[in-house]
Amino acid sequence: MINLAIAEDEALFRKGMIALLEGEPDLRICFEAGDGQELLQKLKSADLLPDILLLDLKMPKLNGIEVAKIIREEYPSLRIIVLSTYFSKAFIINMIELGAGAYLPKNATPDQVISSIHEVYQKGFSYDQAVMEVI
Amino acid sequence: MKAKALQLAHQEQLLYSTILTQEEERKRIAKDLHDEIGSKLNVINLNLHRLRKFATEPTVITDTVHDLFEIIGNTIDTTRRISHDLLPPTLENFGLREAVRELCESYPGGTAPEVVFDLLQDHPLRVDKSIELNVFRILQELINNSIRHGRASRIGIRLWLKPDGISLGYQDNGRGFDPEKVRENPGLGLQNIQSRINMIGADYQLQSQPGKGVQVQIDYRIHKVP
Amino acid sequence: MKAKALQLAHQEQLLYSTILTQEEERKRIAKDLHDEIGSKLNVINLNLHRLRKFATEPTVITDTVHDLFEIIGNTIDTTRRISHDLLPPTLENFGLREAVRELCESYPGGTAPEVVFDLLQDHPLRVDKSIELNVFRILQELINNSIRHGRASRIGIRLWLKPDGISLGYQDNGRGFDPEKVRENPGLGLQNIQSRINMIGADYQLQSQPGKGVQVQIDYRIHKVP
Ligand SMILES: Nc1ncnc2c1ncn2[C@@H]1O[C@H](COP(=O)(O)OP(=O)(O)OP(=O)(O)O)[C@@H](O)[C@H]1O
Ligand SMILES: Nc1ncnc2c1ncn2[C@@H]1O[C@H](COP(=O)(O)OP(=O)(O)OP(=O)(O)O)[C@@H](O)[C@H]1O
Ligand SMILES: [K+]
Ligand SMILES: [Mg+2]
Ligand SMILES: [Mg+2]
Ligand SMILES: [Mg+2]
Repeated sequence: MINLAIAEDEALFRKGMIALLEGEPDLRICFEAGDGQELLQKLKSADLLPDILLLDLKMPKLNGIEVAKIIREEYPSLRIIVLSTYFSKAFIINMIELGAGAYLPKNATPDQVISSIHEVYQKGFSYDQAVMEVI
Repeated sequence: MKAKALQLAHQEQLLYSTILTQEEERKRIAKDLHDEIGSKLNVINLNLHRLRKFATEPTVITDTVHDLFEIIGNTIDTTRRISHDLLPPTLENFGLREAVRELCESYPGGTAPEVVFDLLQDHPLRVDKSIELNVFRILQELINNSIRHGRASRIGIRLWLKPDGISLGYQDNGRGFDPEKVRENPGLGLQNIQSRINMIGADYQLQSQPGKGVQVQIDYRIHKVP
Repeated sequence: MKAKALQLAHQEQLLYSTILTQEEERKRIAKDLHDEIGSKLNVINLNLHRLRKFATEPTVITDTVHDLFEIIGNTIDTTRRISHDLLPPTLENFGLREAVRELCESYPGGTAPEVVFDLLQDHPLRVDKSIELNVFRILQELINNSIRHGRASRIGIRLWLKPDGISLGYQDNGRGFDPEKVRENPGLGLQNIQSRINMIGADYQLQSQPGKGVQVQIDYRIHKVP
């Protein structure tokens, strides 16, 4: 069983993604957050740390870039998969430097997201062709 | 000599403010596009995946399509609003008279001020589009000020489309202000009005007193060289 | 006296041009929103009606969803492009260095000019966002000119991020021009550059000769009062 958390400010997207992921037998959503601050609070009070975080970049209060910096310090075992509309080199390289295991565009197919989750869980990273071209 | 130098420095500041305002507008639109439209499009995309995946379960389809209608409806509205705020299509397509009418009707009274529109004489001749646009922008700024500063409950607009030009009367019943004081420390709005007035070569008079509201008169004559 | 008056008239014209350009930009964005995004959203809406009507026929669903994916994909790309053109998110989030790098890489050579980026020294200190934005806008205009007027095949940009400021070297291998002649009849682009230079209080030098390309040097020092 892979435990997931998701931080995403667009509630409808978050709900939709959760619905899709929960359909997978080996995936479980521990918790969700609507911004970076809420995520950090929930991480702090969690009994069980999730294995993987699906992280949006543009979020109010604390954005995904700042969140990733904090996670690298405080929860180094937590793997990050970025799911963002921003898909330019600066964003991708920066997030990978901050330890992101995968970087997907927000309109990636659910199958891509799911296989990314599995790969990151097993290998620690999953860089698809689009990302490899950038880096 | 000194007066001219001062004027020059002052005009320079006005130019900088205009550039800054433009950059702020760009930033705001970029953000709106990203946050209000882009993010909704991704939700739609996600729901389509849901649809494809569950294409055999009628209840899932019905629910998802229902959700999709709501999101797409909102996104269409948002897109129209942003586009409309930038440049009302009525102005482009039907001219000043209809655009001003629409502007007035967008303030329905109640908590917003009531904006009363009065068309004095309506000559079918349409003036240059850029003239119409400038008059329209001036009116938008006047209304903004009446609401923000004057807290007016009633605004009257009298548009007179004449064979040889445009006359615009404007008044609000708000708090008013002392034009002398504002002249010493002017905002961008009134300066922008003045620039647009100069650009199109119109006559412009603003009168106000604290407690007495604001009255503005603008006269534009076709073929008057700016 | 006369010189100042001329300067004043000239600056007034510059302000008018700036306002006009802003209105053109608004119009363009409003049109893009309407024609490129709004119209696609309506197609999506229509297809949803199709989906709802044929919610029991899997093949119709598959086909419709397939069409929808294509439209929504395009619309997402368009939205991102318009938003990005207004203000590149890289500038906001990662600063001038990364934004300039991205700008350079967006010209891949081939029919477009090759834009070579050279980072001389990279001090991690970030200057004020509005300074970065102005330098970025200046660079965009310089590149536009090199392509449109110079037909340059190669542009070199040297960015030097120092502890106490920014140095920007720019050169193209295009047709060049006679700065004296342009001074008599200047365009909005170079004037805009000058305004932004004055706004941030930087030093600016442009050199060019017909057949010899264009060389520009910009130096900005932190805390220098504009
Ligand atoms: N209708 C009004 N009623 C009362 N006061 C007004 C009215 N219009 C203008 N003023 C006064 O004149 C000042 C200058 O107005 P102006 O539109 O130039 O700038 P602003 O509205 O303060 O800022 P900006 O328009 O740049 O956002 C206002 O701050 C306000 O004090
Ligand atoms: N890199 C360049 N190579 C050759 N000529 C140039 C270059 N940059 C500027 N010029 C000349 O200088 C003139 C003024 O440039 P400027 O950017 O001010 O105005 P413009 O490009 O003609 O119009 P605008 O920028 O307002 O769209 C140009 O018309 C061109 O003749
Ligand atoms: K599950
Ligand atoms: Mg977000
Ligand atoms: Mg105002
Ligand atoms: Mg130019």
